[in-house]
Amino acid sequence: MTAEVFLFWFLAIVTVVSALGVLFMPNPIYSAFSLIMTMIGVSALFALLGAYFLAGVQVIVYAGAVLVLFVMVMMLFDLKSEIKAFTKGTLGGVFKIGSVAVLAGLILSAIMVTTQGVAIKFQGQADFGMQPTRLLGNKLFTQYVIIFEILGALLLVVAVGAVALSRSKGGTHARRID
Amino acid sequence: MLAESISEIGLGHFLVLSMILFITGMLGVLLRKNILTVLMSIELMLNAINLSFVAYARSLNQLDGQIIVFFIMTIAAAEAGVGLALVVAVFKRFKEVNIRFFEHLKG
Amino acid sequence: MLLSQIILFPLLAAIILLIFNSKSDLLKQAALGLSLAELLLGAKLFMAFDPSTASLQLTENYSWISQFGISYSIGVDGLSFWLVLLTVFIFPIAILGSWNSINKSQKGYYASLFVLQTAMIGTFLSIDAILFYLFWELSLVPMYFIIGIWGGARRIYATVKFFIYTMAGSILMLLAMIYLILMHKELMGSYSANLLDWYKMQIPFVGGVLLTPQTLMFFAFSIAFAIKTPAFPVHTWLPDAHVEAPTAGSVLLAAVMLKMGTYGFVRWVIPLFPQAAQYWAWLFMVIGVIGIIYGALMALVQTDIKKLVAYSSVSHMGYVLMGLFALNQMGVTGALYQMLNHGISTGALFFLVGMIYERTHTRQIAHYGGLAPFMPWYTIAFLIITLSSIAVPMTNGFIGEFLILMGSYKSNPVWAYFAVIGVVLGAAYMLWMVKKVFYGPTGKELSGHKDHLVDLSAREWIILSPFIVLVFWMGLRPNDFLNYSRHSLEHWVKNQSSYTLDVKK
Amino acid sequence: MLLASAADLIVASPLFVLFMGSLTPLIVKVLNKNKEPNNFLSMIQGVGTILAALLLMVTVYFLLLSRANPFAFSNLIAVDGIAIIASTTCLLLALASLFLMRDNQSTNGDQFAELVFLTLNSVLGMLVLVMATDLLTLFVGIEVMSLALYMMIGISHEQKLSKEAAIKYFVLGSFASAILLQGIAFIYGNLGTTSITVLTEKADLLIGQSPLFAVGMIFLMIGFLFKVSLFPFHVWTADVYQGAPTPHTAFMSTAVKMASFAAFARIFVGSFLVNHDSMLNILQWIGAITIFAGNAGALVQNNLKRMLAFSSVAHSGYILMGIIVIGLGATKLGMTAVMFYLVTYSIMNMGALAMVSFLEKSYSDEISTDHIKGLAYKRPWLAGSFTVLLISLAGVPPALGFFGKFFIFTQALDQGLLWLTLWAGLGSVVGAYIYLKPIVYMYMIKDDDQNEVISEAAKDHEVYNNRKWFTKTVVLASAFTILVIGLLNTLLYHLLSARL
Amino acid sequence: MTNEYFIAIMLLSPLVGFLINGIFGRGRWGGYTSGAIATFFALTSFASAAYLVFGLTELADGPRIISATFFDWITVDELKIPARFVVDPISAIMVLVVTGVGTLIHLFSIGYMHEDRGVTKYFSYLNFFLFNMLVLVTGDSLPIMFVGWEGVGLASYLLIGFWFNDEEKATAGMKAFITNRIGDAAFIIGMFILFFHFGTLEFEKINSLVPVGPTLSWLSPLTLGTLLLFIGATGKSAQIPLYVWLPDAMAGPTPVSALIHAATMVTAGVYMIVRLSFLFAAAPYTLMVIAIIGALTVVLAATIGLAQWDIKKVLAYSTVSQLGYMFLACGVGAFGAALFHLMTHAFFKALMFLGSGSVIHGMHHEQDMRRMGGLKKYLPITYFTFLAGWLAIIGMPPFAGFFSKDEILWQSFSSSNGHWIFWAIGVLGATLTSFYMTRLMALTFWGQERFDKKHHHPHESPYSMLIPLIALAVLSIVGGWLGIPHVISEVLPAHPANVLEHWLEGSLVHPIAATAVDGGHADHAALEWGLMGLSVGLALLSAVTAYVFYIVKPEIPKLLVQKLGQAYELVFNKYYVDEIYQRYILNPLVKASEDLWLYVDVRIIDKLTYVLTDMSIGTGKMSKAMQTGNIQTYALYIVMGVAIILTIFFGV
Repeated sequence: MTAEVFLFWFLAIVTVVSALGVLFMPNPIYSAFSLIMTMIGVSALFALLGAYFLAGVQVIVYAGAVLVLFVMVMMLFDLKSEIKAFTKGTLGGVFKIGSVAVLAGLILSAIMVTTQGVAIKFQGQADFGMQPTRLLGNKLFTQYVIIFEILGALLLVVAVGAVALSRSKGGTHARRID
Repeated sequence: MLAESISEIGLGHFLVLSMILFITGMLGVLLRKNILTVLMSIELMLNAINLSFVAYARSLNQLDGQIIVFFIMTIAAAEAGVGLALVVAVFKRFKEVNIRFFEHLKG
Repeated sequence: MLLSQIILFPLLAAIILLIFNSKSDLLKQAALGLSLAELLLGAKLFMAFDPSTASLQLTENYSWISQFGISYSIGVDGLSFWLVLLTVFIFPIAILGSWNSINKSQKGYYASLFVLQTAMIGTFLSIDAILFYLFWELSLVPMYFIIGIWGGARRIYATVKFFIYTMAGSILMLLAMIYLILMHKELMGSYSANLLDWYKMQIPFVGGVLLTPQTLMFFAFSIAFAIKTPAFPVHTWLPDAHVEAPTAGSVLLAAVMLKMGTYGFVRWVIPLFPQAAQYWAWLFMVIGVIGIIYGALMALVQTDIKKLVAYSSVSHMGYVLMGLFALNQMGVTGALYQMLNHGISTGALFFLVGMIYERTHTRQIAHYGGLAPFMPWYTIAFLIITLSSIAVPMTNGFIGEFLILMGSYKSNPVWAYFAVIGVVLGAAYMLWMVKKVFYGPTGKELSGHKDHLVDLSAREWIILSPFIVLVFWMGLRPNDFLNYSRHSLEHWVKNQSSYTLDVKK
Repeated sequence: MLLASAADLIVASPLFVLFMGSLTPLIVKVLNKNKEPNNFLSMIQGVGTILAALLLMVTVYFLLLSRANPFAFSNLIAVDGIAIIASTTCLLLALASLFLMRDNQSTNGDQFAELVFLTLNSVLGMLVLVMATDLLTLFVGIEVMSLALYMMIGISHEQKLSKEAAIKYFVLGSFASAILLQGIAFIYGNLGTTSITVLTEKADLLIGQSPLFAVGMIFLMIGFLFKVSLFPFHVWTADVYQGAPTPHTAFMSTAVKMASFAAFARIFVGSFLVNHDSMLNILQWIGAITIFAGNAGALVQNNLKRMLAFSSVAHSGYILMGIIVIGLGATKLGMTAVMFYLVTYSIMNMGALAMVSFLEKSYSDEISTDHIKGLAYKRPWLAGSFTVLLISLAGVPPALGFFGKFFIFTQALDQGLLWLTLWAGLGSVVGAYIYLKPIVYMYMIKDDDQNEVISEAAKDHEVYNNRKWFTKTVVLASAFTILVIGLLNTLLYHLLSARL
Repeated sequence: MTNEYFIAIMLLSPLVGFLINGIFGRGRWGGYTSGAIATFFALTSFASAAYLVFGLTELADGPRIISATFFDWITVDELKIPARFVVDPISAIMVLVVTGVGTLIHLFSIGYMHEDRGVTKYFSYLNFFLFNMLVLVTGDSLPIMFVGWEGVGLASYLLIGFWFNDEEKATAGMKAFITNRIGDAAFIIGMFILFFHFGTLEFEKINSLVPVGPTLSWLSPLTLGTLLLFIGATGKSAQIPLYVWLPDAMAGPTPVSALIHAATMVTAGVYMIVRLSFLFAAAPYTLMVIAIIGALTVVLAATIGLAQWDIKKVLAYSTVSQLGYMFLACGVGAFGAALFHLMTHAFFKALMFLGSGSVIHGMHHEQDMRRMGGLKKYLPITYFTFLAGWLAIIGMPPFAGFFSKDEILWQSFSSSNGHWIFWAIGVLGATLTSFYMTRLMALTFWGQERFDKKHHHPHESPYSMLIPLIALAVLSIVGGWLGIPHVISEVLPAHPANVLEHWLEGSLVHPIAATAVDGGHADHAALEWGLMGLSVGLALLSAVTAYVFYIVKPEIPKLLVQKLGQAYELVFNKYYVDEIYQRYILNPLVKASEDLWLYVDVRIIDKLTYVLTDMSIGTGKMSKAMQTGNIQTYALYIVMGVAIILTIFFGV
């Protein structure tokens, strides 16, 4: 059992447990912290797969920015009275869990069949040439530049939109008719 | 076979792990009461997808998968921003984050 | 260009009326004038038509949806000739018939009538399947409005029922048409929706097996036409529509619209699917017979005059169906003649019922009684039309029924034996109604309306006299009319299993 | 290696123009000390931008036509036939939607400049989506389009319902796009690339070989099935269409559907359905059930917007038939039929919803059949146009809607989809009933409250409604188009067919 | 050419009269004006008819026929029906009877009807009837005959319901038309059978195609076709089972009863069979049926006639009974005898009807014989003319009825198609006829005056009514001399020829088997005399009995009624035939129609439509129920959808 393997299992357990935490923690704050744990775990897995740059970005963007945003919003809300984690409805729950289970079973077996058990191994080291990050940057600004640009626009859209949303006062003042 | 699959890590392991996270996220969307947690669950799903992309990138020995993940992260952030903005807007007016609150449109 | 003019002039008329100032009293006069102009075009067609040939005449052909071989292609022959003339003839009268009874949004009403006319004439003249379908469906829309806006108390129920019934049938027809377009490509190598091309196709047929193309399409078309006709199990829209429609609506529905169904059989179903038609002729003869007897029995127990007349339509159209599926010349000639007869006699009956309704505002037979002394001329007119309806010799009705029964007897005596029961029942319900309405002591309900029970006005005379003249003319000199269709019908019958139609240059 | 070649930039120029143009209302607003400028001005800026983009789009298309290579940016996007048809239509629909937004009470408030900005960017997403020849671009396009839409709905004046609609749409949309993205992941993993061109070439083979790839394809499809609202992924449609401001509903039900279907059609070009019967059957069932669920669902609605939402579901079912035809190998004919249907449907539905938007008297007004009682006698021309639109939606000739159905049915029958076509036909009979209902109310039922005392406010609303010139224009223009193109449908057909 | 004009004048002049009176006269002209116009046109018609018949006698050799083809009526495929009319020996008799009697009755009507409000209408209808009757008798093919056939039915309908304010009268008209229609329906089918057998419907052409030997099969087209035509005849000529309309038809004005329901229209059935004698003769089975039906009708109607009180009803049943004789004659192949009796019957029955009309007129529209009696002194001329009619109908020599009835009785006994049973029934009928006719005479003209003299002032009718009576009385006496049998003429001084037989020679066919018997009539002479004597004797006896019953000892009938009880009830109520028809045919039909409407139309077909609609709406409701509004439920649908699609795809 190499270190890699050990690391994988460790991280797998960490991410799954914390993901379950997201699912089960009644208090959304705890869920958020569990999610941060999952993100960090995933970022470590990225690193394990040789995607170091992504691992860094994952931590910075997700754990550092997105989740913090969540937590801040939650603080804004000041939710103390949250007791129950799940929506009511046993029958609905059974249906939901049942169909998700069926789906999970189907996908997992599809994975099993496609990867022939888990026999497909990674070929050699994760090696994309000399400097994967540089290469990444290169591709990003040449091959994928259009998407990069669009996403830039998207961020602006979201920013403007979010501001507009928060400023929208809605039906409190109807348009004057003149 | 079992021992082998424990002792050696391959694409399948990552995919299975990714699917477990995906399913967990899915359950979160389906089951959680708090809309914020639902949003987080969606983030979780996107993370799971990221993981499978990276695993595939590793398996295919391509960088493109990683670039996709990069873009997905951006989009996920944008989505989170929009989602939170909506939730805040709703909360400001109705003081409500229970997902069952949004049932006026039906039938 | 003549046929296009006949088809499109009413549409133009509708547009003219729509941009007319709706407050103007001239509206009615304008509508009448326009419909008379259309009648003139009909007269022009009468002059231009050559009765000595079976081929399609005055054809026009312009490419339309070229990628599927669909074209604007129209033409007239002996099969459609009289129906077109019937349509142009009945519209001015219908407008006169609406003169006083339609007071609400007249502009829309007359415009609807003209659109309806375009659709009806287009249906009779179309040689292209999709064009035919277009006019066929288009005719639903104005009729839907006519019943729905200017109709009686349950008009909405009736009009929606009418629309949905007809549309349900025609969807199957559309699919069959599409199938035929594709089949033409398969068999002949090019897309075509032209009927003349379709006639040349040999559509595979295996007797008795339902799932062969010919049988399936035969039924798809037949159902659409049977609903419109209306044949027995799918006739229930008709009484409702007739009862609720305004007078002119009922008239047009009975006189022309039902003919679209039977005309469909003549023009489309039987020549296109000859083997299937021959194989299943018995079924349609049975349906016809059931229609005859069933319609008559229904009419026997109706309490509403309009409903009675509506069910009598079911009975009459049963004869037409029977005559058609006798598949011999007498039967088909009779059927064609009966279509015209029914247009005239039932059309006139609806006018007559409308006139009395305008005076008394009731249609319940039980409310009437003893009208004859108050309105003697009206009674005479009613009686004449009744005689035509129950096919007394020397009226038009007799010629049609006689030929139909004879043709049916030739093809299968058993059904003729049954059908002849309808002759008796027809007399029974009509005369019973005449007795209840006109004879006996004056109805109690009428005592308040005695001042209104005035005899026919000049306008009403103008409406009725053409019908009365035609009743006797067609009854005494049927050859004057039949000569125009003779060659077409002969050709139709003689070459049934390999029917094709030439175009007269 | 250059960032991008000049050719690439030319191809992307409509997108740049659109984005830049979208900023102008915002800039004007900022320069105006963050006070809302004149709505009309903002709208004109939006309209100008759209027209410029439209012009550029067409120019670019014809420039590329001579080069015979529509691809750009490392084959991430392409301006080919589908793209040009779908994008021009989307742009025109956005134009019409802007007209509606300018007039509608729930959209023309304080944040109209932002709204124009978001609308234009949503169109930007659509353009990306329809141009996408790579799954990544496709996904990005969907996201830009959708995220902008969520916010457009969210900033409506109407409070409760539109916020709820936005949240619903957002949660479910994100959920669905997560599934779609997972699908892309599986496809990428098995295909080794995200190029749609490669995908269509190899899908047939890979579906048989790799279950995971099949799962990926199915996930990808489900993402689209959600976007174009097919059973059972259509449930959001009615709620969101109802809750959203009517101009947005018009925009969603036409432009979004157009763009999504255009992209959806692309992945079927490989005609993998020929060899995969189970996939074919699943899609046929989805189509059949959708048609019936949509039409029957509309049957029991009184709210016009909800009714039109269900009808929009049903129409998606018809279009799916065309998609199946494409999947069965009749690529060009099927694509033409689908595009034709989409164009016609967009016109009809835009007109119908414009009518609803016209009728709304305040931001919280919900138009039900009762509101249109006797409308024909108050507003004959508009009622007449609405009737034309409804009849066209019902598929009665000679209105344009009939020919859309006709081409789809023709192709479906040609591919032997007999029972599906039969079912679709029957569905359209049920459909006829629902479109007759508003006509019944407009023409055949008298308005009971004729004599009621009309309040000042109501009078004001009436006056205001009379000034909805743009909305009226949209209604009349779409009805006119329906009738004219109905007769000249061949021109449109050839126009589309020549591009595909 | 002139013949064509005269045929046209004969046919069209009543039509012109009809149109003139109908269109211009209504409400403007009084009874005398319109009556004069109508009578003038009837007379014109009679004159042309007479001219034509005279012309016919001139044509000594060759086929004696005058024909005119006006135009082709219907021409379709092999069916060619020219509008062709002929006057030949057979139709000549009818033409004369119709126009002659018709004119007389027109004349009579002027007096009888001139005060009626609708007198113009009345005369126009009468003219209309004449026109149709002439079409019927002169039409040269079955369809043309059918035109007149239905036309007279129509005229009859209109005239029976002439006083339509009385619902019963209107109903009687309707009943007549519909009952006739049943026969007509059979007639039509009969025509078809013949057409598809012979390929033509023109009489002459059929004649040339009729097979030589008799067709001895029930299912041959000949037998079936003739049978169906005969059913048509039973409708028009009021035979079992379709006779029920005729007694009710007495609701019409009395001259109408005389013209239509006694003299002319009701004999159309007989005329049709005589006209097609060549055809019926070839179908012996049909003849048998006709004879049986005829014989039964004779007795049935005669028995009913015994117990009626309404003077017109008695005459009506007597008409039915006399028509039965004619059919009996046809049935045994004695077509000439049938035609002969038709003619004489037209004279004396028209006379009696007009006489009764005169009585009714004189009694101010009283028809019940119980309130008459002793009228001979008030209405002397009427009485004497009526007396002639009475003697004729009970078959007293030398009155017309004697010769024709005797001819029939003799033929039914002697003809090869005949049988002594037919003769016996015939004699029974004659006896009964004699009884009830004497009863009628006794109750009306003889005995005590039972009417209320305060209200009734019986008076003799005007001359316009009496002249026709006298004319008909003369005809009733001399009419029979046209067909004096050989046995009688041999003993008479001048040996008068049998004019009728000579006239019809060559036009009528004898049943093929019957011709053989004609030889050796010398042997038969004694038998013929004997039978003749027997029937006359019985009739006399019966008349005397009736006289005794109703004049001498009026208490006997009352006693008999008490004794017979139920049998009398049965006869008095006309064997309950109307009630049976009502109960077992009409009521079930109406009930069935109502049920069909309620169940098939409303509960099944419409219900089915509703079920389909409800199914759609149900689906819609399901679709609606899916829309819970809950985001997570929607998400569940997505997940379930994915799961199901995957499951189906992988075929798990």
